[in-house]
Amino acid sequence: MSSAALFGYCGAVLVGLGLYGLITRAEVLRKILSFNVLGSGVFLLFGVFARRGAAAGLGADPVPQALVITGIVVAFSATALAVALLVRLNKETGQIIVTPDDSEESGEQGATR
Amino acid sequence: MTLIFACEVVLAGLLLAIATWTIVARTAFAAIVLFMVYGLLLAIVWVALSAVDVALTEAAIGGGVTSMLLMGAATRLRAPKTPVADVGLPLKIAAGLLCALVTTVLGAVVFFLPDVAPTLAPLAKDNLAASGLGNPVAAVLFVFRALDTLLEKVVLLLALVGVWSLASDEAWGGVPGLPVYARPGPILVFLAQILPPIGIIVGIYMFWAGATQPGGAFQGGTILAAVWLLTMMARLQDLPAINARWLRLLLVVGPTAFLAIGLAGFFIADSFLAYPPGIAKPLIIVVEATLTLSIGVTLALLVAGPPERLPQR
Amino acid sequence: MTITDFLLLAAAFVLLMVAIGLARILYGPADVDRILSVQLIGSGGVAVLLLLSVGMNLAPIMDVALMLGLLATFLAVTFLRDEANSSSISPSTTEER
Amino acid sequence: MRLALDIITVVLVSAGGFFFMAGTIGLLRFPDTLTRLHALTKVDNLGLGLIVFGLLPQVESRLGALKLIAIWLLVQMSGAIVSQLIAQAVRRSGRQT
Repeated sequence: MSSAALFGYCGAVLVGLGLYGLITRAEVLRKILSFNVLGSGVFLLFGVFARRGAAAGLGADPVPQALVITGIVVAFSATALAVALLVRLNKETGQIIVTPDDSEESGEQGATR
Repeated sequence: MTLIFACEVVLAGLLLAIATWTIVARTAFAAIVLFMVYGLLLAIVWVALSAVDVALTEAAIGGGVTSMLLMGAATRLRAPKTPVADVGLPLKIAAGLLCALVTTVLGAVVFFLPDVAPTLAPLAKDNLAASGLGNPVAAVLFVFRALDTLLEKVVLLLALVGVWSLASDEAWGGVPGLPVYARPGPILVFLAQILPPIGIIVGIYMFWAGATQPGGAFQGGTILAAVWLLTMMARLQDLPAINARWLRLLLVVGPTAFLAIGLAGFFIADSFLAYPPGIAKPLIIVVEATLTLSIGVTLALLVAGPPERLPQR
Repeated sequence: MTITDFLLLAAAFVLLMVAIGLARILYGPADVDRILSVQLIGSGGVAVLLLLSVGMNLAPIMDVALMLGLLATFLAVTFLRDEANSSSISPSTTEER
Repeated sequence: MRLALDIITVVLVSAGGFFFMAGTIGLLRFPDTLTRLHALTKVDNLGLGLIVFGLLPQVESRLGALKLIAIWLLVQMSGAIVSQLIAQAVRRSGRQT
């Protein structure tokens, strides 16, 4: 097994782990965390493709690397927005989870994350 | 060769163990600390994949400021005393099966990847000289795919607008609610005094080195953001009100310079975001320098959160 | 065995030691125990990266070590903020000034 | 000459690795947070320090060597300060419970 393949499987497992946390953890903060783990798994897969594309004296293909750098920054932006929404939700309702509720208002809040 | 592989096996095992622990940890607080370690470990993984640029970004943003952000959120949330019940066992099993399936499919994709991987590396390498830069990743970011990078800056600013818009009406234009040390002790104050000069030098170095070797505006900007957050947490410096003129100016100077030089490309080169040959490198340095500042300020304000109180007179 | 092999071997060994130490600290039980892990991954990670940098003769890896060492400090300070504020009974920051 | 430098590297890096091992054993064996912190500072100071000095003979460029020392100084300094902060936090939380 090559090292690229090793981290490729690693990335696949991380995506699965993150997805599991995203579904099963009730606390929104934990969902955000899981989402970040999921994202890092996807980035790692990109990294594997970059590593396999090593050519012309470069250790890895620079294009996927640049994409991942952009992705990390965008993931951070999304996380910051999600955290701000969560803190506001907590201020309004005292909740740290999104409760399934039939009323329209909390339905909207649930939809935001 | 096998020694490197042994290193990597240890690394991969540790990474997966920490990731699993992050997901299953009992308290959110423990999970966030685990996530910090996870982010720093991931940086080493990126080094093993010979993506040093990504390693720097991951350590700085993925592990660094994301953890600072989450830690601040955990502090601000009024957590209930009783632990939160998660979904029931049947759903857990179903979710577990689904995730196993996703992992298996992705694993199969990795397994059945073609032997000869498609690559743009030779293309990037061939055109590297034209960009005047020595770092292929920086060349992709600022020359070959400059539009992506420009839009990414816009995303950062939009995220900040989104975060600010969650402020209550009374607090609009006020001071962000970053949790700070209630009573910073002398040791902390000393650290907060001694680290900023070092951080600023390292930040400028990262941005400067980015032209020829791994590094760049993101990595440098993140260090500046972290330094600024440290001085604010230690209360050496007050948090700025978000309607301060200088603050707004710093936020937009980088993207504006990028856009202006991009538009100038219509006239002095052949198209949008094209650089005239010969002065490409100086132009990119100008863009990167202003972006480093803007990124630093934006990241710090994203961590600080929406405004919560009006500035004191 | 060349010196390169030796350095890589040392990197693997240090990484293993850090892994075992991390497992112990992260187990807790107190939250403050866990912050030691950031210290450990800070110094251990720097050591591993420096060994790799010299062993593989890749100078840029040293910058990652620098970044790791610096960020670990910021993270520790952020963590301890919450620890300090939760255990001291002080008024909120707004009223104190 | 080369051989002598290599031997210095092997000896110092091995000693550094030994301290990483000692630190890990300390983390596993010591009963409370403060003593574990004590074990960790040994890793910080001696482990990393010895590895950095062991690597110095292998670095060709003068700038690289300078950077190596700068990283070590940074980690050393911030590690020492953060350890103090952690110890304070431990004492505070100890008094509270």
